Amino acid sequence: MTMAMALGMIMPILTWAGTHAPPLVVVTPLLAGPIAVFLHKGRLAWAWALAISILTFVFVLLLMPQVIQNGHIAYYMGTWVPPLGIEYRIDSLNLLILLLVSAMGVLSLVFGLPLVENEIEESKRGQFFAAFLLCLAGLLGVTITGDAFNVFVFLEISSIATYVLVSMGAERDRRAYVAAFNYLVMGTIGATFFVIGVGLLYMASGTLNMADIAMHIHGHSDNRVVRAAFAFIVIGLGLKMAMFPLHTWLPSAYARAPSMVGVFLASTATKVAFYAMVRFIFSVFTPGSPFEGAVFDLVLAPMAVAAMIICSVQALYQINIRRLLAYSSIAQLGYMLLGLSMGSIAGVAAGLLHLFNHALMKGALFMGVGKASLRQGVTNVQDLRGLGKTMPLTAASFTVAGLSLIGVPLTAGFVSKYYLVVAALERGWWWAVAALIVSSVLAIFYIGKMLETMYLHEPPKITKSKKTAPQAPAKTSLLALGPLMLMAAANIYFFFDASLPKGLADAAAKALLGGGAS
Amino acid sequence: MSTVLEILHIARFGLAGVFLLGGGFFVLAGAIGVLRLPDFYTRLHAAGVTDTMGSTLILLGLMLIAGFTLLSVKLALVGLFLFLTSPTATHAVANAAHKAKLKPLLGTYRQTRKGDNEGGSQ
Amino acid sequence: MNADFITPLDAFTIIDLILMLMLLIVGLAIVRLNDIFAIVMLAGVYSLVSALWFVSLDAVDVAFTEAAVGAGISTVLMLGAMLLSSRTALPAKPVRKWASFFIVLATGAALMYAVTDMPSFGDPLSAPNAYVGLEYLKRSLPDTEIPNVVSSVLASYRGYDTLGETSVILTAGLGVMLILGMGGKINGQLKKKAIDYDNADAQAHHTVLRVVSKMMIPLIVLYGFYVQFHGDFGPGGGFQAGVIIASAVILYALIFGVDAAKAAVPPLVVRIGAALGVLIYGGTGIAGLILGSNYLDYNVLDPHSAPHGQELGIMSIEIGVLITVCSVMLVIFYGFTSRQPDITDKDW
Amino acid sequence: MIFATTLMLMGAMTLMLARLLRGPELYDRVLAVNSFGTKTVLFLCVFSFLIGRPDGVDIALLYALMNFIGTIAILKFFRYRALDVALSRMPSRNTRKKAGAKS
Amino acid sequence: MNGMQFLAGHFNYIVVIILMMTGLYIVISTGNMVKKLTGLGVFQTSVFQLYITMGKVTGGRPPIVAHAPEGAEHAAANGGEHGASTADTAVRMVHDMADVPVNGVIYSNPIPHVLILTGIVVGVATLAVGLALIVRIRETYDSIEEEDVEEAEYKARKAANA
Repeated sequence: MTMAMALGMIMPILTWAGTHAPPLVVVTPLLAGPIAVFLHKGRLAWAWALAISILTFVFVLLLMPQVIQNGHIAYYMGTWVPPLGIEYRIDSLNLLILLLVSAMGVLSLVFGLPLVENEIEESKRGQFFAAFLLCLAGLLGVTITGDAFNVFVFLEISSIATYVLVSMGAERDRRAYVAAFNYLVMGTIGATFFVIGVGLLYMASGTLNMADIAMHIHGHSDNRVVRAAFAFIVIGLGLKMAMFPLHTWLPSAYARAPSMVGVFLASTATKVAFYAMVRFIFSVFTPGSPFEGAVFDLVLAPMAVAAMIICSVQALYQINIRRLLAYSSIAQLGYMLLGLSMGSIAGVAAGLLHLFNHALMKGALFMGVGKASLRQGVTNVQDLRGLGKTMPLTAASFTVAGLSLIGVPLTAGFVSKYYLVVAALERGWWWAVAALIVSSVLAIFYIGKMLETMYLHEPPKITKSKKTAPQAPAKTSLLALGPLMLMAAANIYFFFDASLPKGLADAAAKALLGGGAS
Repeated sequence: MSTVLEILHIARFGLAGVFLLGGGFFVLAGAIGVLRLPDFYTRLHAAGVTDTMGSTLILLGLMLIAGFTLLSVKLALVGLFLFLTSPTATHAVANAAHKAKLKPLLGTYRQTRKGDNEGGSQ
Repeated sequence: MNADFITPLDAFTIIDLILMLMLLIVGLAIVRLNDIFAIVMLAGVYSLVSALWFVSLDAVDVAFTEAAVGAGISTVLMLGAMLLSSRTALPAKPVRKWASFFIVLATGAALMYAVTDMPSFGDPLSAPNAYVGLEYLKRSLPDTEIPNVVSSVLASYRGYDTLGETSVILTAGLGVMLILGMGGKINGQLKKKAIDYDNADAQAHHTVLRVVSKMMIPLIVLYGFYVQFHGDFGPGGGFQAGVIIASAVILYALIFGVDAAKAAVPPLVVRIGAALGVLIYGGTGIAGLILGSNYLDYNVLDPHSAPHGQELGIMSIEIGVLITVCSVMLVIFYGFTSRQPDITDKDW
Repeated sequence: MIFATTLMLMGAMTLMLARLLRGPELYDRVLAVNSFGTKTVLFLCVFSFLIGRPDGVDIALLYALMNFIGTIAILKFFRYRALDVALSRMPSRNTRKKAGAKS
Repeated sequence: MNGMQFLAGHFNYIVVIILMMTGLYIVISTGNMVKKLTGLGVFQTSVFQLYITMGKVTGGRPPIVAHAPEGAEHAAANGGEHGASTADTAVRMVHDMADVPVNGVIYSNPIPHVLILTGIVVGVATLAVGLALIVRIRETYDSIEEEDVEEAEYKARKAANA
């Protein structure tokens, strides 16, 4: 009897939460942030942040059935009809990114406790988790909104929170302030270019709702204001997502940030900016028009190929591990950009699939480095030596993620690279396929270099004199191992059953290219 | 009786015009003074005096035009604030410049009081 | 884009032209000067003149905010930061000058390319002025009974944007708290005094300043509250009021010392206020949710008449914004004045 | 008439700008900024009469305050190289008591 | 629409674009961090000017609607959905806006003002965080010039390798 009564009580809450899930996904972390400022005792703030991010993940899961069922959900803020009020429009494209961001939020929080206790001083942990929650809310806000200017506001929330989080790495490495300052200047220039783009769009269409803008500028793709708006939005978001020539801020920002922040940012921040570019290019502007076609072939595709090759080469010469991984992130972003610039359904689907897989790979790699730095204080590639013997499980997960980055069969990386090659051949871009192969070979070198130091070299003798990293208490290090193993397992699992990400990516690509702003 | 009101009414705008132009003239004179005078203290003197005079005249003129409305109260408040702050600010600038040992062009730089190494208060 | 609208030239264009000329002069001056103090002052003048231009373009609320925030608080913040750095900037290297000149030229060319298709200035039938903007003007009064359409759009129609904006301020306040801390100990020991305040000079009683600011500070706070509650009828609202009240406390701190200001408005209260404002704003939204309607819907706040519900909702979020903005501006001011490295005369 | 005054005020503002740019001494610049602010306040009042909307006066009132605070901050910055020192001590309670006891 | 009329109509935009480019030039060309942030402020303020010049309507007044709506009927149902899809509301709006603006008085467009209020506040937030970072950089490197910071880093790296 109690089961029925409990179910009776839960069902209305579930339906209420279901209908109002879109705003709650963003508002829960947004309002939990200020509360976290007061929780001084270290573990309490962490527990609060973890509970909130799990709750957010549940709200995203509540969204899934509705999106899969009827294509897309529209939620009007304050019940104002769209051109007047702000509208949340969720289709399979941003559902995929929402899943990714909230899942990575939960995983990096579970993984991050020993790292935060190791790197952030006690008095600042409450505020650190508050900034982390606000960054999570900002990223989710950018992904979910259907209003052009709202994208800018939440992009700023996540950016300012990220600048602050990166500068928190200064206790470990004093260059974090300079890295955060450069990131701030480049990020603000990017955001201001984006505002200019949105302003020009508003000048051409008269509204700020993305679907409405698309409807109004559908016929005018030769209008110069629309073309300038396209150029400024691409440059602005390109700066935010570290597209090839505008990427100089990313390596030092990820290398100097605290390791937990590195894990979260590497797998989400640039991906959300990439999503915003896909959303604007395909949902707002008309991809078919000659101008956009020319930009795809003459600007985006060469940039993607340049990113793949040049950044992989730069990754080879890096000594600091996190900088190496950051350069390889920019290279992998080149893969996604290549998928996008093909302009075909297969290409965009492959790009989105690679986005999903890359988050898994890079998250696992950064977690591996963070876990190792707990034990041996790892900053350079040499510090990894002997990890195979001292921390076998961490080394194993690190290897799986590395292989997945290279795209070795039996790993998720192979799946997305395979679809990229297929899409490229379908478009007849043989030079893109060549770039893919060259970049994968380069990846073999820089991942191989790391694996080689891990397994074939002797572990450093733990001499009393050498200041080793404080030994993380066994309980929390196990806590840290869980997400790492889970990510590594996900890398393998998604090779065999890629239905979930592949299905969402294909549905998203069809929605974007098939029905235009359906 | 009504003619007196009419005359007053017309006179009001005429008077307001005179005040406004007078105030404008003073402010312009002050600005030219600040530009052409050779030394900091003389410029300060030119700016300080004419500002207060000019602002009072202009605000009075505007109040005449506005008549007895909330707007005039606001104008009076602006006048009050300007009357309070601009001389104080000019005083503070002069005090700081004096303490920073800025020498006036003519005359000697003298401490305000014997034996006070840093120059005491007012 | 109807191309047949011809902008009439009248008396105001002369004023606009002169304002634009001033802006150009100040912009070029900032490029050429290297004395940081002059640059900071010119930045304040730049945002002040653009506030004037906004007034002539009928954007009264924006002029208010730009004057209060751009010309007022930014100058004090810049001074706070500049205090701790050298006074002259190194001139830029020629190679960097030319590189940035070409980048700027390219971006400018892209924008100039777009100018030809832009609607001409002041055209009532242009896309932005004839579509949603006009719909707001028509619906604002019956929906929310608030004459100032900007406040009603800011708070009710696009209220979610403003929630995001208030969170941006909170994040900035949080950032400054994390990076600089709010006074007290810097890595363990109390702040070294740059100047030992006991020498004869510091005893100087600036009676003039003290008396004047004692008179001014209550007036400023009163004016702040006037701006807050007057926001529905004229220019004003939560942001501007928050900045004004914060500048009153900053004036108090400038005259009577930050310790006296910290006694009056303790850092703990300021920290709570920063978080409280966002919670009030978000809470009003959730109240709409609990009463059965969508997020941030104020109609349901008063079951009897929807417009009154809107007024209630707008009033409560403006108060939330006021508390957050005021507290964060104080957090930032305390943060800057709490760091006090001693400045060698070389820099001075 | 109001238009003439507006033009005069704008002329004065441009002259102040010239002094701000040329000002050899630091304090010339402080003076120029301060009087530029006062002239802008006047310009705002007159201009809001010119366009017939009463809102400009609010902004003038606001900027009159901001200008004062800015100038005091600048002066304290140069005089004491610190923003947090007390410009003038409020007679603390015990001195007042002592003064009270004495008189 | 001859050259002069075009110039009269678009002069504001041209000046705003020049100001924008000045701001961008300052940010990119200078090595001093405080001057970089000032340039960023100039750049953002001029973008706001672009928005506001878009919203001005000739002969319009600030968007503060006079209280008494003289007789113009307001079909707006209070706050609820119109039911009409966005497509034909757009057509209806453009159609009937030409003749009588809001109860006989022309107002400027309020939307750019709302967006710019958000923009100004975001600008100040970025400025505050940037200045806080400059303060800490100044404490660690004793200078806020990018060359000095790079030099200090280069020496530190060389010392570390040696």
